[in-house]
Amino acid sequence: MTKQPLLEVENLKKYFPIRGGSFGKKVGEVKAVDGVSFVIHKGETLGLVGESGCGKSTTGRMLLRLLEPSEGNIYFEGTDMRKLSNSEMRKMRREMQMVFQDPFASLNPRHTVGKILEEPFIVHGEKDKKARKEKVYELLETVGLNSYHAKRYPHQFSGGQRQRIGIARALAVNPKLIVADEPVSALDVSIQSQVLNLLQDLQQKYHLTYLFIAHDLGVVRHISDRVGVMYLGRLVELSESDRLYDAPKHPYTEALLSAVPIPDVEYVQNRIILTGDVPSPANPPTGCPFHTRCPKVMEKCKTNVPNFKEIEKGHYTACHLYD
Amino acid sequence: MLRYIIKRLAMLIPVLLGMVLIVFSLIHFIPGNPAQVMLGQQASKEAIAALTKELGLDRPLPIQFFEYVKGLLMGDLGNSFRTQNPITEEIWPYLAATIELAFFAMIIAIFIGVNAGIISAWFQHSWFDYVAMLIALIGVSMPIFWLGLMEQYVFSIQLDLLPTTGRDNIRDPVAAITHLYLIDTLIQGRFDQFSEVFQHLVLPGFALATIPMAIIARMTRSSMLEVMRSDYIRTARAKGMSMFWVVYKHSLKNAFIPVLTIIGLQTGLLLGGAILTETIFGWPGIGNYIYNAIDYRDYPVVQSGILVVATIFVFINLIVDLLYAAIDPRIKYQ
Amino acid sequence: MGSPVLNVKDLHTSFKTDDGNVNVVNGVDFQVHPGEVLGIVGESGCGKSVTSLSVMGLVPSSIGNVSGRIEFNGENLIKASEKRMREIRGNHIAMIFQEPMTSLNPVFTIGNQMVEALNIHRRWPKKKANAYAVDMLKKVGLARAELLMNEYPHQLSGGMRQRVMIAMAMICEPTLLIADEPTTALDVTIQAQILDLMKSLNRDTNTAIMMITHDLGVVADMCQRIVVMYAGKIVEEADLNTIFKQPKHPYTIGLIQSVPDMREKKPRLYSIPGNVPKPGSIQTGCQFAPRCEHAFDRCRSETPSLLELSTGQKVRCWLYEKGEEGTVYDKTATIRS
Amino acid sequence: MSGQVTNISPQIPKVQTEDEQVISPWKEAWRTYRKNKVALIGLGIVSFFILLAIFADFIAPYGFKETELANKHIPPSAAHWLGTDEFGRDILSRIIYGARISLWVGFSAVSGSIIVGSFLGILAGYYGKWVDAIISRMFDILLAFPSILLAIAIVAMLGPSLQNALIAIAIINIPTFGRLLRSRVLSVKEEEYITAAKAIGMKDARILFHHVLPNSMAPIIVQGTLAIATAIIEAAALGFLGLGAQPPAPEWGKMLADSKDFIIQAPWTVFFPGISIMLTVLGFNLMGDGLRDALDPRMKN
Amino acid sequence: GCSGKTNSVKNDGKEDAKKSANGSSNGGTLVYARGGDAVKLDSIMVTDGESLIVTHQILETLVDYEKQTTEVVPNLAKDWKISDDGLTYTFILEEGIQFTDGTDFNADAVVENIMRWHKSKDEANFAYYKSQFGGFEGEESAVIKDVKADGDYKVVITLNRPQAPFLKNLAMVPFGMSSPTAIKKYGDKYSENPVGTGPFKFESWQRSDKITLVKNENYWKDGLPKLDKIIFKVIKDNSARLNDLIIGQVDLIDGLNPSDIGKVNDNDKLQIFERPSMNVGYLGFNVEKEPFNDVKVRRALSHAINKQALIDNFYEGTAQAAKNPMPPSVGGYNDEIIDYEFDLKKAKQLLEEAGYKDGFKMDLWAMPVPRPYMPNGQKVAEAIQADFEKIGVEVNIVSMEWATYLEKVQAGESPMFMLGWTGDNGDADNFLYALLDKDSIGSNNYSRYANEDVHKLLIEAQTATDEEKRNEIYKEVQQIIHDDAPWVPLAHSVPQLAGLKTIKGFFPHPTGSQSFAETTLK
Ligand SMILES: Nc1ncnc2c1ncn2[C@@H]1O[C@H](COP(=O)(O)OP(=O)(O)OP(=O)(O)O)[C@@H](O)[C@H]1O
Ligand SMILES: Nc1ncnc2c1ncn2[C@@H]1O[C@H](COP(=O)(O)OP(=O)(O)OP(=O)(O)O)[C@@H](O)[C@H]1O
Ligand SMILES: [Mg+2]
Ligand SMILES: [Mg+2]
Ligand code: NI
Repeated sequence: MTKQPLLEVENLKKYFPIRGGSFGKKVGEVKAVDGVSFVIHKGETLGLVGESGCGKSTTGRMLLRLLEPSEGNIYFEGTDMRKLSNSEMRKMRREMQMVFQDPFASLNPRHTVGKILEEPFIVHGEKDKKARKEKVYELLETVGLNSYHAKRYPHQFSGGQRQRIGIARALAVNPKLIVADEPVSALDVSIQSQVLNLLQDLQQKYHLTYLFIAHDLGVVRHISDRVGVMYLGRLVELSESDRLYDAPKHPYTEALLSAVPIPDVEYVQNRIILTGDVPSPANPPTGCPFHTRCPKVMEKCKTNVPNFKEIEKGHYTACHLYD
Repeated sequence: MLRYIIKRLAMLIPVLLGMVLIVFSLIHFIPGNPAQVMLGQQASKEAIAALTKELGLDRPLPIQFFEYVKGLLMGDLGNSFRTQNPITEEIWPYLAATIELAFFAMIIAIFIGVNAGIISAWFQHSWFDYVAMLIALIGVSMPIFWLGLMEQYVFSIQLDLLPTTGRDNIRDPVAAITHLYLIDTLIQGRFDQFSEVFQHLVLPGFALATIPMAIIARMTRSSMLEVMRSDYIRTARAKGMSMFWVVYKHSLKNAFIPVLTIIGLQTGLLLGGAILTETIFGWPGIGNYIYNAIDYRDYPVVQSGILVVATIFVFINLIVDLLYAAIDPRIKYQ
Repeated sequence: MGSPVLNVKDLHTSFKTDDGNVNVVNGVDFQVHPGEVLGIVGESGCGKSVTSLSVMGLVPSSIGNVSGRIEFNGENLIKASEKRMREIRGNHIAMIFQEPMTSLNPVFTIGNQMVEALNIHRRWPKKKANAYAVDMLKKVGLARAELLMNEYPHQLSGGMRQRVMIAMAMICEPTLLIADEPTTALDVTIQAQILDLMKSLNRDTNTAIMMITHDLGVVADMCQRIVVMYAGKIVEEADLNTIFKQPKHPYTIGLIQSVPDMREKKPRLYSIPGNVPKPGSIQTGCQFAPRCEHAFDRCRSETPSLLELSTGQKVRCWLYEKGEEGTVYDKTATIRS
Repeated sequence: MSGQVTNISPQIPKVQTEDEQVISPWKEAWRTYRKNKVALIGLGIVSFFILLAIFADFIAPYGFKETELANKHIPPSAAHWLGTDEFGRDILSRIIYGARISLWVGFSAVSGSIIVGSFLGILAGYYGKWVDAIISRMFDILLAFPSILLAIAIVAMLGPSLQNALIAIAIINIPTFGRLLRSRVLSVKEEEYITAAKAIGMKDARILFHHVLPNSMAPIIVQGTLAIATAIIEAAALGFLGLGAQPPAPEWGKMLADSKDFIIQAPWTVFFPGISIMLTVLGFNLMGDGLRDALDPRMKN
Repeated sequence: GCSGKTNSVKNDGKEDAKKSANGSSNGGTLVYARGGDAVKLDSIMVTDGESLIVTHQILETLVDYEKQTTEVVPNLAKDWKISDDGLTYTFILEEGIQFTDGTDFNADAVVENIMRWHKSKDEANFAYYKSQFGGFEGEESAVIKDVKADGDYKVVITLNRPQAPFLKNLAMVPFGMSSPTAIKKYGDKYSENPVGTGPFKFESWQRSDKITLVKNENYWKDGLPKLDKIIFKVIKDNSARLNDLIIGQVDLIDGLNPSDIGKVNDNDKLQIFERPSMNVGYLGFNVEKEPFNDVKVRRALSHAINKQALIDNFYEGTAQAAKNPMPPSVGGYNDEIIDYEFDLKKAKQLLEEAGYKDGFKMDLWAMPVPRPYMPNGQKVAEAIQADFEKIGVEVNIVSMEWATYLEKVQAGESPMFMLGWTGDNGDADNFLYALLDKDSIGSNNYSRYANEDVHKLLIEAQTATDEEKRNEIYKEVQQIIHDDAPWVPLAHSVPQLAGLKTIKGFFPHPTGSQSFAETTLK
């Protein structure tokens, strides 16, 4: 695997203000993403897992600058994305695209599929109508649909088909990076595997790089080269997929992996059941964000925030156990 | 809670100020000199000029506006041009008349509307449902000024059952204390008058109640239906609860939230929007008061009258908002 | 094994829709035995929830029609009066739902909703009911039980709400608990907690559980016997081991193969082609035929019945029919490598 | 276990061809609408009055200002189906011509408020911040007014005439549409397909016109239909108060006001105009309800 | 909260019942319903009929009008003398009269009253004083120079110049005598607490609803008043008011729609009262505007109106077709004038002569409110519209609110309008000078008609004291005006009232208000 970085993220943060009180004053912050750093290499798939609300989507959206980061830097092929003007950014959008979780909400219900897929070409200046049509048909074929589908409206498709359309739209501008935000979570198992396969095929065909966000650890393992685990707005562990799954370092990763029910009757899981719920990002615990639920909690975890550091080659974690 | 109320009140200020400004400019841009109107068609030019001056209408508009607002801030609604009386003193009997009527109408509307809505939802697709909803639809489509006329024609002229106009028996007028005649007559133990007053309320009350009643019935029905389809109703039923209890315990409280909004809105609207009903039924209410004041170009009355009505409207909606918290624990006002 | 708590025979449920009556559940048979955890798996829309609602008698007659037999301890619930159903619901058969967020009434306190079933079925004095409800909350692992009684659902997290739901369902010690995707809306770590709780309840109280899910992992974790549904019909039924080790129906096989395994990385996932059919759209033949790679003409014209194989496994597929086309094992050979 | 069952077909499975026709959301809405009998009755009533209005010249047995004082107050009869008024004019003909006025006022007042309201609502919703604050406060102010009083004041200022009544009605309805559009913009803005549009680099203006607006059409149409109903009543009310159409225009509210003095001698003069108002309004209300069910199930409450 | 002023109830029903039980009175309560409420009850401060009809019962004037004409008769002043130069009026007062607050009515009281008006110099509040008596103390235009008491029961008024209708003016209701003590006592609030010598005294007032007056037990005219109580009830809508009469809620109503006359006549419990006409309703042309600056056009249109049809249909025949700008009941009426007859051919021809062969398009302003002189302005306008259409004049009816209407018509913005006038004191000057003299342009001369001859004649008539001579002048003026046709006088309406058949002793007065002293209910 080439180890050329495509995208570098440094200390990315996103705090959402909580408004309230009189005249909508800011009364607090949701620390949705609180200092995340990672690199995505060309052609690889980086998986991002974590429980609901831990900041995965927010991270993904910040990469495309669909959300303005509160802090931190993003470099795409070396260019500092945060320095780009709006119009430069619009051009930059061709380089990276997004596939969304909800196949029902991400397609405009009033447009035909043809129109939805044509739009990227219009936006990016393809004037020739016929050429656009051709490209739309080509896209549809690429994702396993037929050209006659172009005339239909999204509500006439099943979830899996819609997700294909979403993927086709992302492909339209020939991006280098695709951020896929839970692209299969809403799909049934039998359909989910179709979409996963499609994503893999496309990656090979177009040399795409994926940031693959999901909460299903099985799916992530299946598709990712490397995997990052997030908890409460922070990355707690990041490593090559096999290493992470076989020998997790962070107690949270360990618990997470053990919690997943395996569809195999013979496999005996040594389940670590965590107590309590995920704390609210509006009011995160001090020190290590996981210390409230951690079975291996130590005194210093409650006060000191652990650094996110490389403890083995290519294996990063943020835990005081490895200090 | 208190802070929330204060905050809401604070937010009221710009709205009310804006309203004052709009009413002020609107009324002052209406052609026609109040002095002329007051003195009548046959008055001399000089007399009109003198009165104009006395009323202070010869001053520049911004100054008049400023003076008016200054007065408002000190709780002074100004004096009526026509009667020279302070509006603060004068307005209550009119307001009381409207409040009594609107309240009466709203009680009818809520009582019939909510019950019809519940029964319709309960027996969805039954003949009751269809008939009730058809009536409700006709109700919302009803020009009430026509309904009022028809009511008078049928119940008063043809059947001679109920009085057409006014609030009380003219020959035996109610001695006003609170100006809410139903209460006044009770305080004085005049049950004969009470019944008179009540009879006078019936026709205008029903005319005024028609639209809110229809809206409330429709709203209650649809929100009941929605609630009845919800997951927690299914949970309640899974516990072995009978449908009746499910509806009365679980649905009603939830369904009442949107209905409450409508009730608040409609009550507010009734206060100001009763002009047509008041005109037809000769009801000496606030709508008539303001409407006549427009005729007479009684600027202070129009300005302050509208302001008072709007303030009440806004307050009713504030109260409704606060009631939400009582019904729906998810809403907390800090 | 004794007589089953629940014996569903040839259950049909149809809904009146704009396009006429649609059969959503189409001849379903299964049993739940005392103390057993039965898993029902299948893709979204295949009729799992409708089956469970039919058992509870919660399909409103105005929009749906239920027929067949549902025997609960020998009593046919389809014939039972509404009054009798009310006695059974919440008392003998309890149910928990997929969405803990919306399944609790937002305007009543937890305590209020907890004691409701007791009020209906036990008529205990308030104090006693409350005390019992608190106990129940503690039993499902909620720490601040007393305080919780006065709180409102929105003040609880998803996991806590689901625990409350379970406590509520278990409060009258039902013989059968129907759990309709109780963990789908929850995070993995919370799901693990809830599954753990349900397992221990099953162990401690011997309540039979009908566990509805689409997650094969959950099934493997929880259930003793499994029913696989596809488009309103049961396509396969077997015990846990058999289902995972020797799935027979092409759909079951495909389903199991489609799931990515967390423990190892496969180069490529198997996937069942095509889409889940709309209910009522396939009129003749095997419902799965359009997506089945082994379908032959008969599959498209005749509906197979649920065949009981010698292993005790049941499967609805022409491939396993004894007779003209040879033995069962011959045909499975084409599927298994 | 993975060893036991091997993959069968690794290529991307082709989706079978289904020969379902293309149904646009509008067509679909029409289908739903068509199934709704009550809504069809509404459509029927409205079409009936529209036809009356268009072909008034051919349908009406007399002219609307054909005064024949000798024929004053003839009860409904063969010559005058709905009787005559105090000028001896044929009430049926006046009602037929009156449909023109009511429909015209309804449609144009509502169009006016839709245009202005939508513009303000979009500004407020899309730009937010102080633009929103100012516009929203403006709507609050307008809504806090007793609307009929406001209309009366506006007409008083501009002078009573049909056109001014129309303007007044348009003004009092602005906040309805403004708020509707604003909330639509706010919610549509959060929709994922808007994010998707942004992600492919679309400009704000295009997003607004190609995504936000078309997705707000349905509620506008629904609300618009219902607003026409109210506008017709409001126009009639203003006419009734003498602030709307001027004689001899056969405006229904004005007809009512003119004949209410004769309710005892000639009840038909009061009865029929009222019924016409009610029927037309009912038609629009039925239609609006039907449209809501068909176009925008989310609004159903 | 509740304001005591708007509702100063002093007697409640029970006390009232007690009184009648004593047998001291049993005249009953008359409920008189009308369209609007009073503004103030201090007669001098108001100009509107609704206020004046109430004060008429409370405050009495020195001299009064004859029951149904504008002849002047004694009242509080039992006799008077006029000096030959017409500059000194000496009034001899009735003796032994008391105001209802117990104070005496005497010469000093009269002086105080007149001086209160004369010295006020408050044109805004004392408008009628200025308009009828020229001006206030010290003003050049003032008619009254001084007022003095001569003994207890003699009052001498000296004038700056003779004024022909001086007595008629003094008889007007606004110049009723108030108790000086009460004026001082109540100050600003006197207008809500009037105290006079009249047959009734003020009891309570619920604004825009009703005013209650009770019998003045000590009234100086023997045996009067006959009623115990009068309630002036506001019922805005004409037909609603009639309806209440029919169902017995009220006893007497004014503003009967002409169209309802039949209904009253058919009811054997009811009767009609006609108020003798002292008004004129007309269609005015703005003579400064094209095409009405052309007398031919004005005459043409005068020929195009079927007055009789209007009267038959909108006044139910209860009006008299008008040919002059003043009613026949006013002295000086010129009955020799022959009206422009209804003749469409002639009208067309005249139009053609004026150069409007194909007619023209024009706005016709119609008053939005019923007035005594024209109960149905809008409908009359509609009928005229139909008439004019026949000669090719296409008329667009414009209406606006009454206040706006007056202001704009006054400002000369309207080309053609409907209006009218009710005489204040029954004098011709109050019609011709007020309405058609060039001095009145900008106030009541809405036609903006200016004719020097007319002006000269009118001024001459104002100071003439000889009745005959004045009448001659007025007749001449009417002829000139007829020829110039600045208006089409339409009708002198006879305002209609309706009441119970049992009502006796009620005589509607042409000026619009009358005493109820002699009225009985049973
Ligand atoms: N626009 C916003 N305003 C305020 N808070 C937000 C906003 N968007 C997200 N958040 C909060 O930020 C946190 C992280 O949200 P995010 O959507 O990134 O989570 P996620 O990991 O994608 O979760 P999921 O698995 O449910 O999609 C959550 O607590 C969420 O409530
Ligand atoms: N009230 C109803 N009216 C019409 N059709 C219905 C109704 N309820 C359910 N259905 C249809 O019945 C089918 C089965 O629904 P059901 O809820 O049982 O599916 P499920 O297997 O529980 O799916 P999921 O995994 O999504 O919960 C679906 O196609 C659904 O559209
Ligand atoms: Mg997310
Ligand atoms: Mg389900
Ligand atoms: Ni395996």
